[in-house]
Amino acid sequence: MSEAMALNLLLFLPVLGGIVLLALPERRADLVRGLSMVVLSAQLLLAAWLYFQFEAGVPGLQFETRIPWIAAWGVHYHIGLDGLNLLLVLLSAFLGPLVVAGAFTSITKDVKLFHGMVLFLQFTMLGTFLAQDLFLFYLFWEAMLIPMFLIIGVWGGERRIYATLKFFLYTAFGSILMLAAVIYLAFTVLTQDGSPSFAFTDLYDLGFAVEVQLLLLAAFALSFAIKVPMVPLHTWLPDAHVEAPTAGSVILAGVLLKMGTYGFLKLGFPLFPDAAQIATPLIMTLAVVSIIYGAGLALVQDDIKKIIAYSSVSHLGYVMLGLVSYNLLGVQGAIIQMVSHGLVAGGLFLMVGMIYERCHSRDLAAYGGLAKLLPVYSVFFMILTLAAIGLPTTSGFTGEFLVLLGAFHAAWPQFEAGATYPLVLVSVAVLGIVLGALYMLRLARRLLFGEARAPEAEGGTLRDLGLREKAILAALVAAVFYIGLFPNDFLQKTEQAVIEYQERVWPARAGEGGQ
Amino acid sequence: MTPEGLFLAALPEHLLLLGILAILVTDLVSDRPRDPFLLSLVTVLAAMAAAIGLHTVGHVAAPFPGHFSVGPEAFAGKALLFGLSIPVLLLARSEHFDSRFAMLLLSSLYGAGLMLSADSLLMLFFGLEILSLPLYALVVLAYRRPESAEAALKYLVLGGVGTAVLLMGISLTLGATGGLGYEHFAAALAGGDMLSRGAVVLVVAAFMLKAAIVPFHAWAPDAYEGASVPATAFMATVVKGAVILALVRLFGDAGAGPELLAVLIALPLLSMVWGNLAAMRQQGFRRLIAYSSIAHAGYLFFALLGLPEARFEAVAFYVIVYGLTTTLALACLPAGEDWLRDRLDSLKGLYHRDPRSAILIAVAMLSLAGIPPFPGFVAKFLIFRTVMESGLVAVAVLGLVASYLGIYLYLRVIQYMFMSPSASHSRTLPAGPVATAAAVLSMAAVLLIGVFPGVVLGWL
Amino acid sequence: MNGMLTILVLLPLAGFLLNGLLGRRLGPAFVNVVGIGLPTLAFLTALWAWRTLEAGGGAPIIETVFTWAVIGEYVFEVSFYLDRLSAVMALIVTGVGALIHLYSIGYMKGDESYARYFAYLNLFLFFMLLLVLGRSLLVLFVGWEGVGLASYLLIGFWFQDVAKARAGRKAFITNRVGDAGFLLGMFLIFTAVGTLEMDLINEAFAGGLIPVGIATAAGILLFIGATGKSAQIPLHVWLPDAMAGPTPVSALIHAATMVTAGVYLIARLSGVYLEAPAASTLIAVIGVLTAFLAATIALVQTDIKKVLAYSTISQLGFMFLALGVGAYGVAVFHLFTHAFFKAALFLGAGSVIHALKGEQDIRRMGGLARRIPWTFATFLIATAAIAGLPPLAGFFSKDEILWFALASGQGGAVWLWALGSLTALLTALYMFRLLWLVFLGTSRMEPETERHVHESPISMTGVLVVLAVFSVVAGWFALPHYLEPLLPLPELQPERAGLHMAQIIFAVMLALLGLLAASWLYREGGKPADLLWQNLQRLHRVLLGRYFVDELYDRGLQRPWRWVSDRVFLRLGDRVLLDGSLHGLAALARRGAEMFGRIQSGSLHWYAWMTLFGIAAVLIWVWRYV
Amino acid sequence: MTTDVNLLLAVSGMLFALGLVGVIVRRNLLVMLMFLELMLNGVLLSLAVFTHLLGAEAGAVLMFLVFTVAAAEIAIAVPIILLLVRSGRTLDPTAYSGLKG
Repeated sequence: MSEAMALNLLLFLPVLGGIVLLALPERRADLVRGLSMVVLSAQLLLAAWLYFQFEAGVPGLQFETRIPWIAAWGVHYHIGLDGLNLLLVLLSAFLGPLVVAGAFTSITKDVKLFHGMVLFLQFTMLGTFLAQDLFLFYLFWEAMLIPMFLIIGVWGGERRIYATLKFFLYTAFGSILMLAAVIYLAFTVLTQDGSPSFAFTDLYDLGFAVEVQLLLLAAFALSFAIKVPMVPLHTWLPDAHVEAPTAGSVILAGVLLKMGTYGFLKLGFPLFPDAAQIATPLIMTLAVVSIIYGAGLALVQDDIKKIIAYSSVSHLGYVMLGLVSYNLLGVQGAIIQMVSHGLVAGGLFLMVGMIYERCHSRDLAAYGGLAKLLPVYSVFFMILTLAAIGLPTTSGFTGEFLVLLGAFHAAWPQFEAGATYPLVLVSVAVLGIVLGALYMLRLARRLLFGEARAPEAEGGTLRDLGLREKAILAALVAAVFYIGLFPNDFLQKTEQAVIEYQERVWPARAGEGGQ
Repeated sequence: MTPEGLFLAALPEHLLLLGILAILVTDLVSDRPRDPFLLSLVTVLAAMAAAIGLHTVGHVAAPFPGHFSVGPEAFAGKALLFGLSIPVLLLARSEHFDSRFAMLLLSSLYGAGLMLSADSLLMLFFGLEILSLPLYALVVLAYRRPESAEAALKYLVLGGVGTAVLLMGISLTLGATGGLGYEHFAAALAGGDMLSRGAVVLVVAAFMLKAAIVPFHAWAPDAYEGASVPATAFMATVVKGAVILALVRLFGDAGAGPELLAVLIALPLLSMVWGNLAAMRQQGFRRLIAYSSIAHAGYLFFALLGLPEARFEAVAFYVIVYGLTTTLALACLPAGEDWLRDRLDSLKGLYHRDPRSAILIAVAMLSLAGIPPFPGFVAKFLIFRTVMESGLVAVAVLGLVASYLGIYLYLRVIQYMFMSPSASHSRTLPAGPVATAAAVLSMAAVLLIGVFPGVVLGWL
Repeated sequence: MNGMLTILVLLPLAGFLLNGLLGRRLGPAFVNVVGIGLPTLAFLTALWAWRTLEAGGGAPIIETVFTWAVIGEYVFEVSFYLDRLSAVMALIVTGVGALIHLYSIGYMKGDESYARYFAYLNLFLFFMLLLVLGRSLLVLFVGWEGVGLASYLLIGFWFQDVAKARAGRKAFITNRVGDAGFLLGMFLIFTAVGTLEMDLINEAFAGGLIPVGIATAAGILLFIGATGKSAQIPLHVWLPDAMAGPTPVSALIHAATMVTAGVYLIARLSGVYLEAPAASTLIAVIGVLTAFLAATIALVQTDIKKVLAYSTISQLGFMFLALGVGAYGVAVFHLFTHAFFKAALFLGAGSVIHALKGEQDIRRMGGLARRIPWTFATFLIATAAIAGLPPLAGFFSKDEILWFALASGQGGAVWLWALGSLTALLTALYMFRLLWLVFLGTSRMEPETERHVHESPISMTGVLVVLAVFSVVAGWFALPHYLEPLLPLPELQPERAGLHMAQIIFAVMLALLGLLAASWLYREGGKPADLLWQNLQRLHRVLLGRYFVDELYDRGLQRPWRWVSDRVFLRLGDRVLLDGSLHGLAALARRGAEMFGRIQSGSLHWYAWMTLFGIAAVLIWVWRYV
Repeated sequence: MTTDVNLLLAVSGMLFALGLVGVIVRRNLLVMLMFLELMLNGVLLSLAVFTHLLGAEAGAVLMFLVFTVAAAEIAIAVPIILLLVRSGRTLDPTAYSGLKG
C-alpha cells in the first residue's frame, strides 16, 4: 500500500465504518461500540504508520492525492500531509479511540447515532486538517458543526439546547464571513490566473492590495478566532463544554479548538501576509488578553468543566502568541502546545466525565479529598493538572516554553529598536503561568485534597478507576510525558513546514533568530 | 418550419399533452375511477427523457421564430422541472391521487415547459397562465379541509393581481418598444424613458409575486399551509423554479439598469431576512417551508444580479437542489391526519420513532440551511459567487449574512426531532411505501449531487 | 566513566518509580530498602563522581544524555556538568538526603501513606540532582520546577488537612512568580547569547561581549527567580507555611537543599553577575534585609518549626549577602555548613515533636534536656553552630560573609556589615531562646503529653549525631579556597584589608552576647522577655504579624485579582457585555419574527394592500428621476 | 393624436388602479372579482391603444388571450367562492382569515 493510498484510507475509514454501522441493529450497543473502537483504532495505527513514513526536511506536501472534483470551478479533492497538519492528524487519530472507550459506560442512549456522529466528526476533522484545497477545507470545516451539534444537543446536560445552538450559531457566523472571503478568493484566482483553482498553493501567490488583504484576513480571522476561541469571541465555549457529554468535550477541547489555530497557521496568515504583519500587534494583544482573561475566569468558576473550559481559552492564547512570533521557536512551540493542550484538556475532560459518572455532580464545592477516596484517579488527575500548568517533563512545558521563548525572541529586537509594547505583552504572558498555576491548583486542591467527601459516595467509598479507564489515562499520560521529554522527533518533522510558513508570512522575521 | 421540426422541438410538451389526453380519455370511457398514477408517471418520465435526450444531442430549433425556440438551456430547464415533479407525483400518490390531480399537475408542467421556451412576452404570458391556473385548483383539491378554499382564494386573488400587473407591464413594453419579443423587453431594459422603466419593473414585480418575494409574498404562507403536502411541494419547487428560470430566460444577455438593480437587490435581500426570521417561530411544517421558500426565492433572485452567462447555471443548480431537498423533507413527514402531521410538534422525538425519516429530514434541513457537505451549500456558493463576480461584493456579503439568519430555523427542526421527547399526541406512523420511494429518490439524487456536483454542473 | 552522572541522577528516579508504583503493594520493608538504598547508592555514586573529578584535576566532566530539541540552529541538550561547585552540591544533596531518608523511617513509621512519602522524597532528590548537575539553564529549570513540585506535594502530604494543602499551593504559586522572572531572565540570556549552556553563558559574559544593560536585566530577572525558591524578600512568605509538611521534609527541602537552589543558581552564573554590579548590589541589599527582618520575626515565633523557618530565611539572606558582594565561594561555604546544622536543628525539632506526639508550641515545652538527652545534645551543638560560636561550622562561614560584606572590593559596605552583624547577634538570641524554652527551665507541658515523652529511636538519633558532628567539623574545610579556581574571591578594599582579626573577635563577642541575653531573658519560661515585650507592644505586634506581608499580598494582589475576575471578567465581561449583546441580538431576531408574523394577519385585504404598496413603491423608485 | 393617446393611456392606468384599489377596499368576494376584471380591462384598453398605434398584431393576439384568461380565472374563482360560502355562509372575505402568522 502506498502512503498516499493509506492517507486516503485514513480519511475515509470513518466513512466506511459509518456505512457498516448503519447495518447494525440499534439494540446491539456492544457491536456498535466494538465497531467504532476497531475502526478508530485502525485509524490510529494507520496514522502512526504514516507518521513514521513522513520524512523530515522535505519541502511541501507528502503523500499527496489530487483528483479533480468540480472541474468547472477548479475544485480538487486534494489532500496531503505536511509538517503543519501531521501532528494534528496524529492527535485526532489518537484521541478517537480514547473518546469511544471513554463513552463505553457514559453513553447508553442512542448508541448507534452517537457512534455514527463520532465517526462523522472524526471524518470531518481529519478532512479539515488534510485538505489542501480551500473549497474542500471549507466543506469539512463547516460540516464538522453538524455532528458536534448533535453530540451536544442529544447527549448533553440540562441546558444542552441553548449550548448547542449557541455553539452552532456562533461558529456558523464566523464561517459565513469566511465563506464570503473564500468566494472572493475563488473569483480572484479566476481573473488573475485565467483558470479557476482553490489550491492553497495557488492562493498563496495572489498579490492583493493591503486593504483588501486586511478585509479578507478579518473575515478568515473572525471564523478562526471564534473557533480558537480568542477573547472576546469565547463565550460559546464554556456553555458548550459544560453541557456537552464527556466525549463531546474531549473532542471539542482536544481537536476542534485546534482547527482555529491551525486555520491561522495554514491559511489566515500565509494567505494574507501583509495584513498579518499589520495585524500582529492586535493579535498578540488579543492572545495575551485571552491568556489573562481565561485564567481569571477559570479561577472564579465552581463548575469543574467550566474551569477546564476557560483554561482552554488561556492555553490557546499561548498558541496564538507563538504563531505570531513568526520564528521557528515560537511557531514550533505553538504546534507542540496545540498537541499538548489536546492531550491535557482532553484528558482532564475525560477525568471529569469519570467522576461525573460516579457522583453525578460537577460542582467543585461538592467534592474534597478524592486523593483519599480515589487514589489512582487522583494520581492521573494530578499529572494532567501539572501538565496543564506546564510543569517541565510534561508536554505543557515543551509547548509553553518554546512559545514564550519564541515570543520573547521576536519581541527583544523590537524592544531594542524602541518598541516596548511587544516585550510588555510577552512579559505579561510569562506572568500568565502564575495565574495558570493559581486556578489549576485551586481545582486540584479542592477536588483532591481536604476532607474526603463526594456526592453519592456510598459508605464513604467510591469505585476507583477500572482497567479500561486506567488504560485510557495511561495512554494519555504516556503521550504527555513523551512530548515533554522527547519532543525532538516531532519538531524535526514539523520544522520544514514551519520554515515555509515563516518565509511566506514574514521573511524578514524569519531571518532573525531561530532559523 | 417543418412539421418534424415542430414535433421534435416541442416533444416534451407534446408528450405531456398526450398524457393529459390519455388520462382524460380513460377517465371518460371507464365508468369506475381508475388510478392514473402509472400513466402520469410514465408521461412525466417520458417528457423528461425526451428533454434529456434532446439536450444530449444538442438540439437547437426555433419552430415559431420569435415566439418559441429550444436550445440546451431550455431542455435542461425542462428536464429538471419534470424531474423534480416525479417525487411530487410519488408523494401525491401516497396520500391522495386521482385523475384531476394528475391532469392539473401535468397541465401546469405543460405551462412550465412553454415558459422555458418562450421568446416573446406573449408566449411567456401564455405559459405562465397555463402554469398558474391549474395551481389554484390544485390548492383547493385538498378540500376536505376548510382552509384550502381560503388558501386557494387568497392565491387566486393575489395571483390575479399578479397577472394583471404582468399584463400591464407587457402592454407598456409594447407601447415603449413596439413589440412583444424578448428583444423588445431587452430594449425596454436598456431604455430610460418612463414607459420602458414602468414596463420592466411591472414585469419584474409580477414575477416576484409569482415567486413570492417580499412584499408580494403574502399569499405564499397561507396557500402553502392550505394546500395538501404534494401541492405544497409542487408549488415550492417546480413552480418557483419555472418562474425564475423563465425570468432568467427573459433577461437573456441583458443586465438591469441601476434603478432596477436596486430593486433586484433590495427586495430579495428583504425576502431573505423576512422569510428566515418569520419562519423561526412557525408551528406548522408547511408554513415553515413556505417562509423558507420566500427566503430561497430571495437567493434565487440574487442570481439575476450575476453576469448573464452564469445566471442559468446558478439558478438551475439551485432549483434542483432546493427542489429535491424540500421534497425530501415533505416526503419524510410521518403519515397520519393531515393537521397532525403538519404540526411541528409531531416531529418531536421523531428520531426515536422513525430514525430513518428523522435523518432524511435532517439532511434536507441542513441542505436547505446551506451547510456543507450537502448540496445546498454548493448551490448557495454558486449563487453568491455569481453575485460577487459581477462586482457586487458587498451585496453578496449582505446576502450571506441574511442567509445566516436562516440557519436557526432549520436547526430547530433537527432539535425537535433529535433532542426533544415525543409530544403526547404524536404516534408512530411511518411514512408509506410510495412516500418512502419519493424520499429515497430525492435522497439518492441529493447524495449524488452532493458527492459529484461537478457532474451536474457540467451537464447544465 | 561515561554515564556516571546519568546513573547518579536516575537512581532516585528509580526509587520514586518503584515506591510509587509498587510500594503500597509490597509493604514497608520494600519501601525502606528502596527508599533508603537508592539515595545511599546515589551518595556513593556522587562520591565516586567527585573522586573522578578530582582525579582529573578538577576539569569539568560533561555528560550528554540526549538532545531534547533542535530548533533551527538552536540545540537544546540534556547534559550534565560536574565541576567542583556542582560536586559539592551533589554531595550535600545526596549526603544529607540519604541521612534524612534514614531518619524518616522512624519519623514516618506507621503513616498510612508511607510508600508515597518515600516516593516523593526520592522524586525530590531526582529533581534536585537535575538542578545541580544540569549543564544548561533549561535542565536546571526542569529541576528547579521539579523540586518545587516535590515540595508542593510534600508540604501538602497530609492533604486531608485543608490548611496543609493550602500551604502547598501557596508555596507553588509564590515560586511560580519567581519562576516567571527566571524564565524571562533565561529568555533574555538566550536571546543575547544564543545558548542556554551555563558554562558557555559565563564565558560569553566574561568575554565582555554582552552589554551591561542586558547583564543587569538578566541578573535581576534570574534573581527574582532565586528570591522565589530561596524565600527572599519579597517572595519569602511561603517558607514559614511550608512547615506544614513532615519535619524531615522541612529539614531536607526547606532548609538544607532546595531553598539553597537560588544561591546555587547565582553562584553558577557568577559570570553574569560579575558583569552586572547593579544587580549584585541589589542582591546584597535584599539579602541583608531578608536576613535582618527574618531574624526579628524569628524572635517572637512560638512554633518550634516556624522559628527554624525564619532562621532559614535569615541564613539564606546571609548567603545572598555574600553573593551580592561577589564572595560566591563564601556563599556556597555557608550553604554547605548551613545544610548540616540546619538539618540537625530541624531533625532535632522533629525528634522533639515526635517525643511530644505532635506538639509544636514552644510555650508548652521546657525542661526536655534530661528527658531526651541525645536530641538535646545534638540540638545544642547545632544551635551553637548557627549562632556562630567558634570553632563550630557556622562560625567560619558566617564570619567570612561578614568580612566580605565589609571589605569586599565588589560592593562591600559598612552598613551591610553592620546590619549583618546585628543579625548575627539576633541569630544567637533567637536560637538560644529556642534552646532555653524547649530544653531548659521547667516543664510547661500538658501532663498527658509529659507522661509519654521518650527519646527517639536510634535511626533518628543516629542521624542527629552524624549531623551534629558535621555541624562541628564542616567549617574546617576551606571550601572557598577549594572553589577558588571556579569562583574567585573578590579583591579586598585595601583600606579595610587589615581588619579581619578585629572582625572575628567582634563576631564572637556578638554571638556570646546573644547567648547571654537569651539566657537572661528566657530563664523561668521567658518572663523577663514577656516584660520587655509589654513595653514594646507595637513592635511586638508588627513582629508577630510578620510585618503583615501576607495580608498585603492578600489585600493587594489576591483579592483584587479575584474581584477583577469575578466582577469584571465574569459578570461584566462575559455575562453582561458579551452574552448580553448576543442575547440582545437573539431577542431582536425574535421580535422581528413576531412583527413579521403580525403583518401576516390573514386578511386578504391587507395582503392586497401590501401588494399595492409594493407595486407603488417600485414604480415610484424607478420613476423618481424621469 | 398624442393627446388622445395620453388620455387613453391615463384612462387605462386609472382603470387599472381603480381595479386594484377596488380589490383592496371592497368587502364582497364577488365584487372583488369584478374589480380584478376591471384591472384586466385597464390593461386591455392600453393594449388596444398600443396595437392601434403601432400596428402590432401581437398585441391583438394578446388581447384575445387576456379574455380567455379572465374567463378561466372566473371559472376557477366561482367554485372556490361557492366552497367558501358553503362553509362560512358569507361573502365577506374578512370571515376567511383563518390562515395567518
